[in-house]
Amino acid sequence: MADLRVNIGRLSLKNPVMTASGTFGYGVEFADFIDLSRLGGIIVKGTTLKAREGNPYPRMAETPSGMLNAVGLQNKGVDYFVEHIYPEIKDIDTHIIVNVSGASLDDYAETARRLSPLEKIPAIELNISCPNVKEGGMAFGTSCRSAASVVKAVRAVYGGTLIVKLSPNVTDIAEIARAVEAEGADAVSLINTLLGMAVDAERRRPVLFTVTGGLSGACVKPVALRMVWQVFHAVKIPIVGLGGIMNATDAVEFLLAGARAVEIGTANFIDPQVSVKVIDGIAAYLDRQGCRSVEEIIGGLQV
Amino acid sequence: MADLRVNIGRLSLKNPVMTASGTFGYGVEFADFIDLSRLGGIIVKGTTLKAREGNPYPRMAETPSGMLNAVGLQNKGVDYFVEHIYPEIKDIDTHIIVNVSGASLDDYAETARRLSPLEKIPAIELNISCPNVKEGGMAFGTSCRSAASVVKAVRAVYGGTLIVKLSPNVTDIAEIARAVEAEGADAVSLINTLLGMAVDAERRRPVLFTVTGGLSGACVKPVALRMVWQVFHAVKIPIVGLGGIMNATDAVEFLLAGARAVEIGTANFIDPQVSVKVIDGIAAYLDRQGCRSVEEIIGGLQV
Amino acid sequence: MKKLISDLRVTENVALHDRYVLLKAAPADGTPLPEMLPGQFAELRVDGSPTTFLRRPISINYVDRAANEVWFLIQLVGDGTRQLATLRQGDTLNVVYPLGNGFSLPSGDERLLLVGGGVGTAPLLYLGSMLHEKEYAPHFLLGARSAGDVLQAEAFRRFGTVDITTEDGSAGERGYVTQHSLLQKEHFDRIYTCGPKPMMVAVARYARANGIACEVSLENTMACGVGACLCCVENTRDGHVCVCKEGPVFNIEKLLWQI
Amino acid sequence: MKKLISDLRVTENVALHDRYVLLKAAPADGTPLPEMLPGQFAELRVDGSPTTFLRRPISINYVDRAANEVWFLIQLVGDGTRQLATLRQGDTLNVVYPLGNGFSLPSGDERLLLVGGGVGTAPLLYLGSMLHEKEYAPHFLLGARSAGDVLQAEAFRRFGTVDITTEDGSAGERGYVTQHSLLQKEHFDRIYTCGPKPMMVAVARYARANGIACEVSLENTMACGVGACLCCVENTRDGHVCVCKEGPVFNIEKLLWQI
Repeated sequence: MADLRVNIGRLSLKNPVMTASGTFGYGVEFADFIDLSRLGGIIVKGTTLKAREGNPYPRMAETPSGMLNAVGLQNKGVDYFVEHIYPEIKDIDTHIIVNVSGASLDDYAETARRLSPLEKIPAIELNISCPNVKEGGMAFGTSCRSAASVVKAVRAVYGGTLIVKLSPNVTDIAEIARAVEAEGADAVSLINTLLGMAVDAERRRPVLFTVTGGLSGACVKPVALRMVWQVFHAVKIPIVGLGGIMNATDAVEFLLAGARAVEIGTANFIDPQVSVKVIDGIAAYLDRQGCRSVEEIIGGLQV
Repeated sequence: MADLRVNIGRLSLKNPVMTASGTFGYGVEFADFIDLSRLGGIIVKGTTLKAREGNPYPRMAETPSGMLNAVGLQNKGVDYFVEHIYPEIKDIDTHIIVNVSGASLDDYAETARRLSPLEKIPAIELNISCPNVKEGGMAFGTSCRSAASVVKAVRAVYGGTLIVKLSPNVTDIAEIARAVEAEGADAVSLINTLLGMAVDAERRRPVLFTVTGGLSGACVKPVALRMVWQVFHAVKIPIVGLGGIMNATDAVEFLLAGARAVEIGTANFIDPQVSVKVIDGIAAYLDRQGCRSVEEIIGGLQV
Repeated sequence: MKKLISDLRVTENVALHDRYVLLKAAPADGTPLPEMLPGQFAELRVDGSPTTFLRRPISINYVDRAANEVWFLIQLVGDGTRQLATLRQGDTLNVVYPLGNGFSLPSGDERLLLVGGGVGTAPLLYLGSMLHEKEYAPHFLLGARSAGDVLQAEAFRRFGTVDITTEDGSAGERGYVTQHSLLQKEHFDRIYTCGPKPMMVAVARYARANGIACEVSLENTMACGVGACLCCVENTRDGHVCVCKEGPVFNIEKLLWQI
Repeated sequence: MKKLISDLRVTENVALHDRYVLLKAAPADGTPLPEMLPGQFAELRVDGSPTTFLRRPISINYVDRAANEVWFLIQLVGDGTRQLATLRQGDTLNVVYPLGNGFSLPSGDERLLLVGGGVGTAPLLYLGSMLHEKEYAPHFLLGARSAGDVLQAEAFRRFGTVDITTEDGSAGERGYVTQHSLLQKEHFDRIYTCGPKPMMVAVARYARANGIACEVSLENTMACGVGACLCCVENTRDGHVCVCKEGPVFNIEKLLWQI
């Protein structure tokens, strides 16, 4: 069987399949369905310096081949995570990565600083692209200058592997990727959700309390693949690809387009076992294609 | 029955439903399926100053709830249109609007100038957002300055109703809309296709010859609705909404979000009669809601 | 309680009037059904509906241990539920279950009132059967728009006394459940309710006014069903909590309803 | 020729081996089928496949005027065609048809060779029946990977002589159609061909080398089917033209193939 190991900076994953922040809780929610230790990594829920109640209900709308969400970074804050959640998950035999959001540079930096001592958290994913809160970071993620400033502030206090999650709601995602690479990001992950909206025609109202929300699911895959391809030709740091991956074939498409690892997000809602099926499916694909290692197909698109 | 008439600048439509450029040919291709005179308007194929062969095959890929296309503005040029196509379609009893693309400001202006004498072409749709050709206009549509410059150049030589079709592949579509409004655009239409990509995993190749293409269909509706909503709060000129409209309910959602008219695009491929079904469905909706005129619901979203 | 994802085989599809179907299903591999508590629900995968992307949360209507069957009572509201309604005997139904928390069972000698509205009566059948098993004599009060919307009345009668109200008076007393004469005549120690929110609010108000313990089962648009996506929140004394994980059953004292 | 969009009712679904189905369908409202030319195709709407968005272009395999039935021979390649293969008698099949241009029929006394490969033999059955009706004696040369892929051989024999080649020799002569001994022994005045592109190129090369008139029926990924979207282009002496509208049948002299 092919070698599935990949490295994201100094972080070596047993396979390229991780679960995406906000779609897999803290992992334990899925422990009844799969062996969590099979995963390449688990990226836990968006965490902020202070606790957040998130947005009022309704927070979700189903769309063609996808869904909109407007959760708004509900979480109990980094200190609660460190004291109460970390002890519960630290012994899961895979990499636990924390997704970090903030309303200011100091928020980001201080949250990252408080996570850095945690031995079993080898990396954080910097969310500069949450579309669902005014101060949710998307503002940071839509200009090179602000994106660079967040990475610079966090890099100064955080020594672990720093993955920066990019927003697709931009004119040129490649230039944002170059900007965060220049400030010392170890990797970029993309795409976060596309900003969308749903309307209830009969009631003449928005479906979501916040009117707009983040679009995810199979429908966004073509946009995500394109952006991974663009960023692959713009930066040297590893790319973690996500956006509408529903099965192993989708995951392979991202690897071929240049992603070194992938995140499974919305698909977890439809099949709580999809992540391990994707791992097995990638292995089967590599064997079928006569590849000895997943490395052989990363960025291997023939054009 | 409710009054369906709407005005786009000085152009008055018998109803708010038009067919989108590149999805309805020159109208005649659909004459066997519907009574073309029932349409609010027909926006014909992208036309350029000189003939274009377009991109090599393959030009199309099916995606979840949508499709990618990379036609690349294949057309016989504006002079051929004026001499050979216009005479064939000028007597269709609805507004014929020509979608205009170009590689330079002069291209746009000269093409518009040659269309302006045509009595039965009361408006043009300026395509500054085609993602499928290097000089296809998307470059023009992704910065305020260049978008404004195209509109200024065309406005100087074109006296008819000028609709500017905006690209969704931008960080802030509202600022682009404001820029073209400032240069005298009579209306904006949005969204053009989202730039996407499809990969053939087994063959390890892109599906499209051009690698990337324009994403359309039901999958893009949430993004399109959001952008219409944003632009509605940014400009005073009318908005023509499009992007994933598959039925009358979808069309009503765009009207509620602020569109004064809509374009039916990719849906024509699946149901060649969908455009008239949308007209009938909007009328039925208005009656059901007790509205005397479609005007009552335009921008009528209750938030 | 361990959650499962498993393929069930539809054993029967019973059309109830024109807007509801009762799906009966058993594990395809013949294994015994897992333990399930009244009030818990399942996430049903919808196959073959191009406009449906997510699973549909459906409460557990009844568990027939003898037949190893679980029942789902489904109201046809959108494309997803309409697609589920097309399932026929022998078709596969993939479910994730059991999810959420059930109703808390009474202790000692309590008089129990189960109030359901519309399709919200679904979880009360399973609850009633459980209470009946424990030798309680539950009193069911079923509200509906009209006679055609009163569901499974016969099944309820097997487990206790049934009273009915309809808005148009076509069955039982005319009016809303909270207007039923029963509430004047009899006293109850505990109320379980599920149905449209306005109905549950009225029931909760009655319960609080009369110092009666009351649990409500909430419905909400859900994605994951396991507390991961945080989409289906209800605002409570503990802040926003997931209806799918902390609920769907809540004691009214936990909620922030104006009652 | 006027195009229609109409609901057909499936009258029969015949499984041909494991990778093909033959769908027979008639207008649901009983109206007579429209005029259709051999080589034309239909766009079939695919219902109930979440991963399928567009219609599927399927060539007209045969028209049974007596039964008012049109036949579609479908190879199961993806989710769309697999979904079509699940249609059963009585199911609705929505089609847009007839689309494109047919083969040009011979004039006078011509010896006709119809060469098909795999599922590409489909339009040749209808063409053969038409030629047979006009009292020609068409010669069919059917190529396939192996015996299991030789489709409708019996039906072809009703309209003319049938020769077969298979790559593995499990039926007829071993090899490719262009290697069949028939081509050494007999002379033809006109060739019609449909199948995998490499096969059609070889046939076209043979035709040109021997000065034989030849038409090929191209297959291409299509969206609209009526020449509106410009997705299914073939590069020709007239530049890019839509296979759906200017084709699918082309005279080889129109094409830019290296033959």
